[in-house]
Amino acid sequence: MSEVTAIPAYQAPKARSLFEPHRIFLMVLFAIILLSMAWFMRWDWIPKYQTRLLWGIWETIVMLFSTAIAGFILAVPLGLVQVTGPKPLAWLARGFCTLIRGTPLLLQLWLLYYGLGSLFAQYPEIRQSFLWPYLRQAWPYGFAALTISFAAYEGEVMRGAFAGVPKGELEAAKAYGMGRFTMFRRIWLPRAIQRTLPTLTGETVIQLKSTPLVATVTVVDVYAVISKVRQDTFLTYEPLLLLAAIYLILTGILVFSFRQLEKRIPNRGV
Amino acid sequence: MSLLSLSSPGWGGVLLMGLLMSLQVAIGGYLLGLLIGIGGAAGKLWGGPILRDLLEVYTTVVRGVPELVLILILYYAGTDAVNQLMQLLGLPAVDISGLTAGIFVIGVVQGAYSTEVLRGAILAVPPGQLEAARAYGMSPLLSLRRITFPAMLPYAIPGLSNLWLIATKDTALLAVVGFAELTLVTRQAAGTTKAFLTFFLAAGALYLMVTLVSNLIIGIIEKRARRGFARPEGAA
Amino acid sequence: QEVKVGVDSGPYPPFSSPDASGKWVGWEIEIMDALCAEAKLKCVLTPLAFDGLIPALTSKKIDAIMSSMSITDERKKMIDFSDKYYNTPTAVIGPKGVKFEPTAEGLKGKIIGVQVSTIHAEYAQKYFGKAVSEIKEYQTQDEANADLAAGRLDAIQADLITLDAFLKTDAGKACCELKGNVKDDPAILGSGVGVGLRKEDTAMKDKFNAAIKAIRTNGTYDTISKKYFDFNIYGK
Amino acid sequence: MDKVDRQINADGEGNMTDKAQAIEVRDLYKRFGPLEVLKGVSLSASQGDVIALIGGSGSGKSTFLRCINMLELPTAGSVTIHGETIEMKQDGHGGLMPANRRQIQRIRTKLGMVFQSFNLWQHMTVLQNVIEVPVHVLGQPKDQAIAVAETLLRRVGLYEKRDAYPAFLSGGQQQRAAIARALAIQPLVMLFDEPTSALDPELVGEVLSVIGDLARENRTMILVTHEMKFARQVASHVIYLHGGVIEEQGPPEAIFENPQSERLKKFISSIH
Amino acid sequence: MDKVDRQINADGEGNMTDKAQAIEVRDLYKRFGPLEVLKGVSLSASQGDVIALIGGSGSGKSTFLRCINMLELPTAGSVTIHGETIEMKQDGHGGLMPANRRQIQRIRTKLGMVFQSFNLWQHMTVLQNVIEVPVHVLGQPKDQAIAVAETLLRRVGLYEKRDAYPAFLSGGQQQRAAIARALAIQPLVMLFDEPTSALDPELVGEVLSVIGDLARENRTMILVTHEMKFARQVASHVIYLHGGVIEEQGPPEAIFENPQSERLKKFISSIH
Ligand SMILES: Nc1ncnc2c1ncn2[C@@H]1O[C@H](COP(=O)(O)OP(=O)(O)OP(=O)(O)O)[C@@H](O)[C@H]1O
Ligand SMILES: Nc1ncnc2c1ncn2[C@@H]1O[C@H](COP(=O)(O)OP(=O)(O)OP(=O)(O)O)[C@@H](O)[C@H]1O
Ligand SMILES: [Mg+2]
Ligand SMILES: [Mg+2]
Repeated sequence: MSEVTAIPAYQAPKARSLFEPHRIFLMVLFAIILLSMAWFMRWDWIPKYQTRLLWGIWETIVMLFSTAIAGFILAVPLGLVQVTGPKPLAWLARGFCTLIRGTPLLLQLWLLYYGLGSLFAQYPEIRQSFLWPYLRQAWPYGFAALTISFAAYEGEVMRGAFAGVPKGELEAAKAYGMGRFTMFRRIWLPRAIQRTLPTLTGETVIQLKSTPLVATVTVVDVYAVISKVRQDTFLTYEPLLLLAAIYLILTGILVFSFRQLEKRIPNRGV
Repeated sequence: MSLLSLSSPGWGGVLLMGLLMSLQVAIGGYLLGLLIGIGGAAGKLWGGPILRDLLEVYTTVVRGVPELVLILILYYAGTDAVNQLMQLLGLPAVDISGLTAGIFVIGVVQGAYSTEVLRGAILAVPPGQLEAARAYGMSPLLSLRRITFPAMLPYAIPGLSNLWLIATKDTALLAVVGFAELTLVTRQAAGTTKAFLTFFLAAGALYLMVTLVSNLIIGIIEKRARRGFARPEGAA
Repeated sequence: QEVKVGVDSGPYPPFSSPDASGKWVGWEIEIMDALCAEAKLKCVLTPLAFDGLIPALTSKKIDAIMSSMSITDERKKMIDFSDKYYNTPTAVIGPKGVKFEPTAEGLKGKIIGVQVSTIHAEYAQKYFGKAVSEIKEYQTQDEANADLAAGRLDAIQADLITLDAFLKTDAGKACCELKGNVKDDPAILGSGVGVGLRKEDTAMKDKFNAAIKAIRTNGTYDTISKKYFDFNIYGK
Repeated sequence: MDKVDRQINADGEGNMTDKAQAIEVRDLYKRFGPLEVLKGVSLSASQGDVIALIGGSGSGKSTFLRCINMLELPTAGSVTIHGETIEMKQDGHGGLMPANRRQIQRIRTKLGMVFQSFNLWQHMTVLQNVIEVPVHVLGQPKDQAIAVAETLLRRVGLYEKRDAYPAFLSGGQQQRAAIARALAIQPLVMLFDEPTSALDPELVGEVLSVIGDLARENRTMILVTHEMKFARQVASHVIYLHGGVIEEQGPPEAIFENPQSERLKKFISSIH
Repeated sequence: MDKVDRQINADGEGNMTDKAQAIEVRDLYKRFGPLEVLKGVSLSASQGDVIALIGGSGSGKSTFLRCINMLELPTAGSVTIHGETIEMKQDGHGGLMPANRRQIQRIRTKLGMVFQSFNLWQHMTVLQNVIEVPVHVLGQPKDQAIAVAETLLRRVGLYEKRDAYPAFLSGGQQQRAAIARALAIQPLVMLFDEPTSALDPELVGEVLSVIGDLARENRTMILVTHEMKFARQVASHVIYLHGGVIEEQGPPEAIFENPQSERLKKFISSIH
């Protein structure tokens, strides 16, 4: 056999370049859209609202991260007890998730703020207490409502993820005498998070877009600022496009960082 | 309570109509989203580099841009564009209804999320099971239908059921185009009668009912889907 | 000729709100019917979100706005207005038992609530902004009212008719009272409420102006107003 | 050892050419990142041949099998099944990719495979696993497929477990289910990756007789195994893989009684 | 066969009592729904014993091992490890449940196990898998654990793969990683479930010598295997499981050369 095929030199599995033709095309397209927007639309209002916008963005980011982190910390036990907990606890967790997922966030926020919040106001003991200055503000209610909501949705996702970890891997942990907590921390949780990451990304992005609801209880996030701009200037598209751009950038950062996390544990291709 | 009675002085009938409208949009949008999601996940996992990049742009942009912005752009700018096109072609202007626009927007948004949910679920299926399907000559479509889909269901169901519940509530966005779905009619009823608590609780109860019924159905599906999966039981 | 008239889909009694059978009722709705009858226009009521009214008008989804929209310079940059068809003073309310004047000194150190992006918000910013400890902006007037009742606000500035309606409810009666009208500033508070129209649609503007004049003189305006108010809503 | 040398090694067997060619693998290379697992492996088998592939753990036996049905895409080389060469093209990163998915799919229906890790479909019962491909790929009527499946399951002693899900089976039971699944499609060529690793001696004997039957039906088999006795009893030809190349090959007697290379001698001696 | 009879079977070996008792299993029953897998199995082993458990596929060998460390809760019976009996209580459904989780956990740290299906942790590299228990359960310093792990990995020939994730390993490599993981915790009692099923003869030899070393260190082993030759070389005592009970047991020579029961005779004969 003479035609001994010379095998091509090995090329390291490079990260895909940013400059493949179709990517360049996409980027150019994007730049054109951006430029024509900048050119043909009215942006003169931005300087006037600049500081408020920055504050709004900050408020949004703080709301997003604090509630997503707090919500996730709650979601883990919520998911776990549904898979392995004693029956009454499991039912309780399931009921909680159903109740929260089953009713609109706006309603929950409204009940917390205008319902519970005004109940507090009726008790002079509370009005006199050191807590009142906080209870009088809006953000604790916004924070609580968003946290609870994230916990319920993510709790449901974590339930599936916990149930999906191969039984054998948990058995191995048990067989070597891992305590329940160690097993949970070292094996069950990381494995569950690993397989739930793509969904978790989505839930976090949904959470980002739930934050505007806090505007109904007078927390001024970026969405509220943009609404104000729209109502002040009566511009239809420009403020919304700016808002879209801000949210897109935030989403982009979220998606990118979650994707990095995903990549840390390689997955054999499907 | 008389405020909630079904016929005219009471608002019960209006609320139920609103619920019906919400469900219509939600079901339409969810199904459309699921279709897009299946295609999107398949494309992201097995598509060529160009398709993958395009899908990445789609999921990032659509998930990133608030639904409200999407619906306004589609409803106003989109109708404008369609009508200008029709004018150019010498055709009469069309009126895109709130329902169509709603289903379309919610479908497109849900599609982006379901793409990711399904992708995650497919990645969670042990690769060997898909290899076995390929090894025996199943076509991609067949193995998707017979193996991948049922095998990933247990991992996908929680995420998908979340999406469904979100869809039922996302219909509230259509209020901006005056579409009389549950949230809007609730606000109208409450604002008119000033009986806020009554109507918000009533709406909450309606949503909760939808959820409970959905849970029942999802539960049945999940039970079927989990057949054959050994549950990790207590941490004894 | 068919004219689509946009109104806020959120209820704004006693001006415009849907009743339990879905029919829109209120002072403004009756005035609209009278105007349209006078101008021989076939008006179709189109509820939309308040935010969406001006975009809908400019993108020709509707042809006129009658939704208690004050005529201000800012709005005039985008759309045109007919002559005013009503004008009401701006007032301040607060909790019972605390005495203060609706002036900068009177409101010193207090938390005042307004509806976001209204003429009242702008007015409060300009005249009370330095004196008060905080201006809270609410999406709807009802929310501001609820917060005043809950003790989280010390005062609300808004349109007298709206505030009056609130003070007549049980919650309003229990907690709060009128503190008085604020000093007028036509530059901000505007020159009353008019029909919003597209700038190029001058024919329509003429028709509405003529119709307003006509119903003012032939007594229709007063007949309708008497059913709702015991004072002169047209203003000076 | 240079390339030409290997080439000769691979084609040097005369007794294979009198029957129709079933598999022909030429010069297969496979690289995982920096790790070159297969460095030019060739093999040809006629119908009815049973080829045993032996070698140390990690020597690339599974990879080789998986390259034959393109579950793993070779870096270079060609595979021909019953005269049809799988069309490949350059993928632009120094490897190959399938040029014609349809063709691969069609060829795969002629290949059966028993995976080292079984890879049973967890959401189906044993019986459903076995009839899946006959019914949904080959389009056989369901009753007929069930009849065949039950016969096979009886033969591997799994009839009572036909309605159990794989997660509730013992290791050996799973392996038998996997064997039954592969047999049910009656492939022209069967790829066995350590099909008896979880079986007791009695069942090993049963698999042995199954393989004998298949060979008599003129089906071709490639068999990866660590049980040398088994290889010896069943194979018509033995290939010893080491360091990514075929170190030695020949009829079982020659390999096991008279190994030539030092490496193989050491390998054989450790069987004791 | 009634209970008393079995009892005698299990305790009838005199040569085990001169050393300290390591494992004592009494009258173990295990039922999966309607299927009774173990019908009263007893076993006792002294320190340094290597007990080989043989039997047909599906005869309950894995189930028995898994009952010893309570991964599977027995329906009845008791398990004693180094003099400490695992406390169980009735679960109200006709089965048993652990009475004291702490105790089980503590006892488990003395038991190592190599699973039939390896059960490596997929989100950790090989090295991480091996040091996981020493560092996070036994509280060893990380450097020390890594040093031990690397020695073990070298011994099983997996040193170069220490940073690979399990999904990218060959079957034999996974099995070796699983063995290294179990060895790293230096358990008093080691439960091996077919530890050589995916290994080539050379590596089987290596595992054999590992087991010999462990026995010399006075560690106890229970070994499920289908490779009779391996069982014979390594075991001090062989147990043949059939139909849920111990059909026959004794020193390897007796079992393999002079089987008494018909069933065992047939089983042995099929090794040929
Ligand atoms: N979780 C379970 N639920 C129901 N049946 C089970 C379960 N686990 C095992 N079995 C059944 O119990 C029997 C014994 O299984 P076990 O795994 O102990 O067999 P084994 O002796 O280890 O066999 P092998 O040599 O094939 O591994 C088998 O018939 C099996 O199908
Ligand atoms: N997907 C993969 N990515 C990277 N390396 C791999 C992959 N699959 C296999 N390898 C490596 O390739 C080599 C050969 O693996 P292969 O599975 O072919 O071995 P094998 O001969 O079947 O061994 P065993 O007898 O242990 O099953 C091993 O070193 C393995 O680690
Ligand atoms: Mg292999
Ligand atoms: Mg077993």
